[in-house]
Amino acid sequence: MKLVVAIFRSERLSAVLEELYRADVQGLSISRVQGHGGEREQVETYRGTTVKMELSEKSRLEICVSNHFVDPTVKAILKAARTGAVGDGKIFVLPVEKIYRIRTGEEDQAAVTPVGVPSRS
Amino acid sequence: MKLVVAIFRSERLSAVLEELYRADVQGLSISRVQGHGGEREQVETYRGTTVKMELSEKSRLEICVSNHFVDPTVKAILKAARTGAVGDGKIFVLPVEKIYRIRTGEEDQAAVTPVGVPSRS
Amino acid sequence: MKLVVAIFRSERLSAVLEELYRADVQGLSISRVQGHGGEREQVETYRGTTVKMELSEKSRLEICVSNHFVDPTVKAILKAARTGAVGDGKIFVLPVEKIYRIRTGEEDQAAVTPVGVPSRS
Amino acid sequence: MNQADIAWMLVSTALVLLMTPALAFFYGGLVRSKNSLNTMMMSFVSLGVVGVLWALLGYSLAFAPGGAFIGGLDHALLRGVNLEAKGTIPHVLFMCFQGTFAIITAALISGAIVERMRFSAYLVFISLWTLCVYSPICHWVWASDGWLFTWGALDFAGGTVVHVNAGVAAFVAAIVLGPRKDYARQAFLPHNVPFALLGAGLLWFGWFGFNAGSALGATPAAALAFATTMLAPAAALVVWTLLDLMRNGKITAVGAATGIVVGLVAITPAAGHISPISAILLGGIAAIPSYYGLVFRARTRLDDSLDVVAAHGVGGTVGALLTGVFSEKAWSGVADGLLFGNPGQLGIQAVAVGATLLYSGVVTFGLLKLVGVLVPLRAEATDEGLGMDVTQHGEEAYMDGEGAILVLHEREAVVSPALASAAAGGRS
Amino acid sequence: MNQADIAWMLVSTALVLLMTPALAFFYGGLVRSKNSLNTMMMSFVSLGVVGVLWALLGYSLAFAPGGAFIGGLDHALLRGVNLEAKGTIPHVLFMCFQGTFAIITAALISGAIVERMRFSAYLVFISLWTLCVYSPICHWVWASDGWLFTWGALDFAGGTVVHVNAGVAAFVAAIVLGPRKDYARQAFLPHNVPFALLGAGLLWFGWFGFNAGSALGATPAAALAFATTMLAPAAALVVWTLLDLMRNGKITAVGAATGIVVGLVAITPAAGHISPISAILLGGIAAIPSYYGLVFRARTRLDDSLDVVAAHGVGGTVGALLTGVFSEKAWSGVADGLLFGNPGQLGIQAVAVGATLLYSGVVTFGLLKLVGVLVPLRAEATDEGLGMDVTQHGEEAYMDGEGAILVLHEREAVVSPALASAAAGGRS
Amino acid sequence: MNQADIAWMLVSTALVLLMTPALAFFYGGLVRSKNSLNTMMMSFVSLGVVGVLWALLGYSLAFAPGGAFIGGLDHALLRGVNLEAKGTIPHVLFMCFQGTFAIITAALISGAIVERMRFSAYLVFISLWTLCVYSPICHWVWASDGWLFTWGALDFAGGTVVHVNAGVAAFVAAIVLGPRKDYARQAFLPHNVPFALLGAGLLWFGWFGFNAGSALGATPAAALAFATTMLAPAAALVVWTLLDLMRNGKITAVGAATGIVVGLVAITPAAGHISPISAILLGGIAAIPSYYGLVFRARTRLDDSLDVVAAHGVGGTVGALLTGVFSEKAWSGVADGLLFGNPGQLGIQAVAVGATLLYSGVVTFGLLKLVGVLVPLRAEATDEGLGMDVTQHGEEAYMDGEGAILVLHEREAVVSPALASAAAGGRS
Ligand SMILES: Nc1ncnc2c1ncn2[C@@H]1O[C@H](COP(=O)(O)OP(=O)(O)O)[C@@H](O)[C@H]1O
Ligand SMILES: Nc1ncnc2c1ncn2[C@@H]1O[C@H](COP(=O)(O)OP(=O)(O)O)[C@@H](O)[C@H]1O
Ligand SMILES: Nc1ncnc2c1ncn2[C@@H]1O[C@H](COP(=O)(O)OP(=O)(O)O)[C@@H](O)[C@H]1O
Repeated sequence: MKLVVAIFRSERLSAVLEELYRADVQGLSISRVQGHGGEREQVETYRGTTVKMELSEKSRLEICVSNHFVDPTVKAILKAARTGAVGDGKIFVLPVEKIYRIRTGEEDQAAVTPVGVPSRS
Repeated sequence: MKLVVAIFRSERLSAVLEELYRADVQGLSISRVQGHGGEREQVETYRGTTVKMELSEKSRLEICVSNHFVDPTVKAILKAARTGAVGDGKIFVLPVEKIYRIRTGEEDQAAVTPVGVPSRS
Repeated sequence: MKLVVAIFRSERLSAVLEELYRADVQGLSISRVQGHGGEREQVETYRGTTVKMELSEKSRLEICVSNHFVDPTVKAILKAARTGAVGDGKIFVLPVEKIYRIRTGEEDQAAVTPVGVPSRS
Repeated sequence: MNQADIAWMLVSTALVLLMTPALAFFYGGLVRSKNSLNTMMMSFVSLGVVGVLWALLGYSLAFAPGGAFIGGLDHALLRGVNLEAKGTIPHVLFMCFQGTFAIITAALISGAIVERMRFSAYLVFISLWTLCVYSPICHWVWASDGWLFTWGALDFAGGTVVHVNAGVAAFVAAIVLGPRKDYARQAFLPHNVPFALLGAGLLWFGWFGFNAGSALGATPAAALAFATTMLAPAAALVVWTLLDLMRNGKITAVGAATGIVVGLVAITPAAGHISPISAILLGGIAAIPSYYGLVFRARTRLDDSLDVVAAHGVGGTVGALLTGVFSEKAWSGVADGLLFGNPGQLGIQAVAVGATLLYSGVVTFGLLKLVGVLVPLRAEATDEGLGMDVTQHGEEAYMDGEGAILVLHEREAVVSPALASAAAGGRS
Repeated sequence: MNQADIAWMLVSTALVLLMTPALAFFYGGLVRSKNSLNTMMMSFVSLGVVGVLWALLGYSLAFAPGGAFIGGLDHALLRGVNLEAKGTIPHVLFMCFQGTFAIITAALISGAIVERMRFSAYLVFISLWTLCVYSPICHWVWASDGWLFTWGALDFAGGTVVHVNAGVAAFVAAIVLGPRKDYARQAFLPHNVPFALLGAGLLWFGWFGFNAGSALGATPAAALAFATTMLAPAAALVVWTLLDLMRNGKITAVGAATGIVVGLVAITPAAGHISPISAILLGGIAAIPSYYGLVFRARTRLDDSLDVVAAHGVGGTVGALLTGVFSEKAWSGVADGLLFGNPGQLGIQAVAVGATLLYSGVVTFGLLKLVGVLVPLRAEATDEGLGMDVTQHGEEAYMDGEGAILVLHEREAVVSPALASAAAGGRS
Repeated sequence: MNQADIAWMLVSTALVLLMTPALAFFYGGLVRSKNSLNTMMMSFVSLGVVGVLWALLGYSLAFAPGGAFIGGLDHALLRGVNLEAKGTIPHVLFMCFQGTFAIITAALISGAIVERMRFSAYLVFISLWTLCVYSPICHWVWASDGWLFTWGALDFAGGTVVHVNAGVAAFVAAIVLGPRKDYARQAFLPHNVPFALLGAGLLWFGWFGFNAGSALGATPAAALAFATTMLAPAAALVVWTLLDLMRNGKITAVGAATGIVVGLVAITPAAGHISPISAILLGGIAAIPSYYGLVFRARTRLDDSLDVVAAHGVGGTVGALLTGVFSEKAWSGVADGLLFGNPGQLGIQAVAVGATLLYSGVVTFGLLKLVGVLVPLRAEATDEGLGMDVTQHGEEAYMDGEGAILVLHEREAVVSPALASAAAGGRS
């Protein structure tokens, strides 16, 4: 099992979620981060103090999937999150040793299979 | 060493913290995420636009522990976070290669042992 | 490749970013977490209810780097984030299996090398 | 008619009307973010529901000629409420001024039952309460044939009518509704203290209309009421901060906001009856029982969530009694109090408070039980957990970023196709 | 001159001025956080730009003696606007009172084009619009030689001049600007509903100056306008919540805020012309077309972002027409409406609305096209994506924590050395 | 007595009182979120502390008959402050009106020392400052036996008494306290710009009471002061946005809020003395030195955190001097200025400013040193780092979600057992 972590533009979030849904990815968690990369920087001015905002708002997705689901997941994100301009973000795939579903205590594969949907994995 | 990541209902946060305390887990970090899973969805209406909120607020815990501490930690969370209804969340256990305590530069085991508490690991 | 996760005092964030820049680390993502550790706790009072805030605001950095970059990155953080008082935080290094740059689809090493900068790795 | 009086009463009425949105912020800032809209809406709907009901019926029950206990129906549907003089101002303006009092009194009660009461039940409740509790008590105290009025009870701007009345109704409502589901197991902290401060600031501002407007004209009496309304809360604020400092070593902002409101509540019945220097004393003294009332309440099982009882019930009672102590005919031309040789006044004040406690307590209890028969009073526990904003109103107070949101058009093609199919249940 | 009238008009003018910041919050709360300052600034700058232009020229065009269609230049640069009486108050105060109306009318339009219009284009547009559209229509209706005034059109406080006018300008502006880039593909949710409620509360408060101040004195007519301004929105709020309840099963806070504003808009032309009980009816009735107008609009391609058309255009039109229905000479001393035996009044009202629609629509269109020649009307799509606050104003509304921020001093050594070199491009 | 004057002065006093909560938001929005309550509280406590002290002693020192430099004790403890006429209004109302000025002046100073001053030290400081600095200067300028008054210095509503005075005190306080610990190494950005806009909007609203109320009646003079108070900030806002546009290419919201305040400050001394068209000029001109003052200050080591010096000190000085330039007897009936043939007036104005600078500067310095002996003036550096809200007040402004919170009942069983033992130190 793997944990796919994706950091990308917040404005692409809806698109990414749609695409993931098409790829049958059901469970995920989203948070907001501030990213620093090669993006266009914003200059802001407050009462005579000019500041350079080196950080830009990004969305961060965390999706735990079974191995053979990694590829479709990554592809879906790559497809939907891309705009082609600097600052599109990154995807990391991390190894996971164990997964639990809190509701049932189920482990691993079973823990990430949607409820009531015949497991395809 | 492992990193235990748990995503669960925010309303169970106090309970989980208590239970972790009982299990002698001292260090942890919390953030708020928005989750998408099989949960009940909320319909909201703003001036003629009806929207479906597919995301629900969850808490995300990150706890770095030495190997033999993984089990008690996971058990504590499973116990305290469960409500039995869909949307209870997930726990992931990831491998960790190295831990540092910033204050002292201590590494690994030493880095996650509470200060002034005789290490039991 | 590794994912360096660092949790430290928010007030050291600027210093850490500077130090990382000096160490040539370009890409990173920041989020805010609430940490629980051995820190000084705050007592707050609201209309006759006294509460103990066991959580303190921390910053969390996530930096994906190629292997030989792990050390400089960790060193930079250790140096800039330290104050010496309890609550300075932790750094975790996690293994990463795959990295993608969303903009180009580049993978791994190439994905974390800054644009237009001759890769030194 | 007197144009200067009209000018001042126009302003006063607008000021008192503003107090209800102000209360929405005072209360709304003190609850958790997931219940903030619900809390604010409890004040805002009062502007509509009570405002309309007051015009249609409530005003008549309170001020039309009737018996000692309730007014008649002569002014129902605003009959006879025209541009002719009532005192020195047009009758319709007097009706509006009084209406703003009815609106805020109903809204005050909500502080005791926020974060759990079903919104529809609340609506029915405040409608009935205005007609069955507020109008009669208002008649007792302020109509020329009301029994407390003829008896000589002093209530310049509504210490009993508004504050004791709302305080006891809040007490009863908190008991009937029961505590929030995690009460005493979890701390409920204010989600936006600046909003509470904003509310307190605007309340003070509006209260000048409430108290100085109760002189019903731009007279020296109004100036006196104005001065006491400025000084008493200032003194209450000072005493409150000192009590905070003694007890916790820290002066809190929630405390400051509360202290101001308590001072305002306490001066309300006394505003035009006492000297400015007495107002400083009254404000300072009144802070103490409310302060400790609030500390004590927090340790009980009584989940009077925003401490309406301690602030308005206790504050109003103390104010009403101290009116009987500090009243000075030399200033008001009306009556002396205990300190100025007329101990009997204190007794009358006590009776007025007692009668209000009794009547409001009993009838509020009955009304809540009645409403409970029609609609469950409480939201379901899971809804309470999710938050009243989403479950009762289908809204959230704050949103950041551009969430993953699906636009649903009823019975129409949905804009976002993939998630739409999910929505339609066609999951695979 | 009459001092009581002066007192009331001083207050009224201050109240109407407050409505523009209030509008900033009403609008600002309803947009996304990344555009909240931009939206608020669209109201705030009107205080400056329109305020100054009104004094220099607009007032003269509206109120100096002229023809049937526009005033003259006698009062340009405030010539002759002095402390002498205009009616019963100093002329300069009358000018200020009218100025606050010009300010808010321009700001109202912004609701249709927020989240995408370039700020500089907006500034030029409202400057021209005030002089070319607002001043003439104001002259028609309120100057003693204006054609609608002489013809007997009733508009107590600006139903056509302010609301129909702003509504149709908003309609045209929304069409010319085109929808936001993700319109209908993404839901745009309010980032801070409490701000919208605060705005609605302050708007109501200020509207007492708007309507009751339009009596131009502390008279019984002002008291009547006050009462109707209190009752109509209360009724609109009640009806709106019932419609919400019927349609979604939930009473929304955004709906409540909107309902209040619609009630206020609708009563504006009628305020001093109808009886209080008619005001309750008018407010209740007027809620309905605006409610459904808003629901309908959300399904069209018309991105009138904050529904200025449904609230002000529809609400103002309905109010202006109902003024012709409910007007009662017995109350106002002016004219009867349809229900009181004078059906002709309704016709006059319809003509006034129609003329405003036509003139404002056409000239607004022309002005926008003209401005578009000088400055592009819309921000670039990427700027729209990043948010107007950062791209148009170089600011963010909210910041938490101590971000990683670099202080830049122009052409000077930079404080934070490492990041500075990055800033200077010296990346390796 | 004149009832219309009473009506207007009741309103004015309420308006000026509202300015202090407004200031709390203007300032509170500009600081970092961790210090927002502390900043707001610095204004709010002034309502209590200065309000009470003014009644007890300050009013007497300022307005009781005395010498040229300070008043007597005849009105201490409000002796003789009754319902009899002072001018055309009750004496007690005059006392209240003046009290609201004392309150806000003290609060203004806080802008220079927020985010680091110990709260208890601040409380002691503003108490002493009100009595030792504000009351005497107020006496000089506004008491009929004050030396600047008899000498003919013009200060309609407090340009020197309030703004120059607070500005110089702020300057001294910023120097004595020293800069915040990360000053110039880190940018301190406003945490909530909408709050700053709300504050600016409410300040403008309240300022109509401040300036037009200073006519002490509902007179044409009040109308004039009203008009100038509407036009000068409008002009200042326009000029400020143009300066912003020229310098950064962007019109900022913080700038707009600041521009409004600067315009208000500058018109304060001149309000009833100059013509409306001069007010537009004065407002526009006054924006410039404050704008550049603020830009310049940001590059110095002077951590006048919220730029009280540039806004109030510079703005007040420029306004006081320009009063000597634009004054027009034809409008005010009082005195002409430089432009109208009386250059001497400018000299008198300069002396008034100079005397205020000197006295306020020296005494403020002495008082701060004195307070510093009793209580350390600054919070500890770690407390400053953690935030003043938590460390000085034991509160946080904003909370989301239901954190992991432990309810502690003093000396009682604790609700949440596990964490409780941790709290008690029994960690293993
Ligand atoms: N090495 C990294 N570790 C963590 N996050 C990163 C890393 N590199 C980039 N990011 C995140 O991705 C975002 C875009 O990265 P950037 O390098 O500017 O884009 P691109 O991949 O298009 O060159 C950044 O804002 C940051 O949030
Ligand atoms: N595969 C996943 N990766 C990351 N987070 C997940 C995943 N699946 C579920 N979650 C998180 O857990 C929450 C509950 O998941 P859900 O599948 O609805 O519950 P249950 O486990 O009870 O079936 C989601 O809101 C989401 O935050
Ligand atoms: N085991 C852990 N897993 C995750 N986060 C931790 C862990 N231990 C500490 N932290 C984070 O580090 C912060 C400081 O930790 P603490 O143990 O108090 O400091 P120190 O390392 O100086 O002893 C905590 O607030 C928390 O955010």
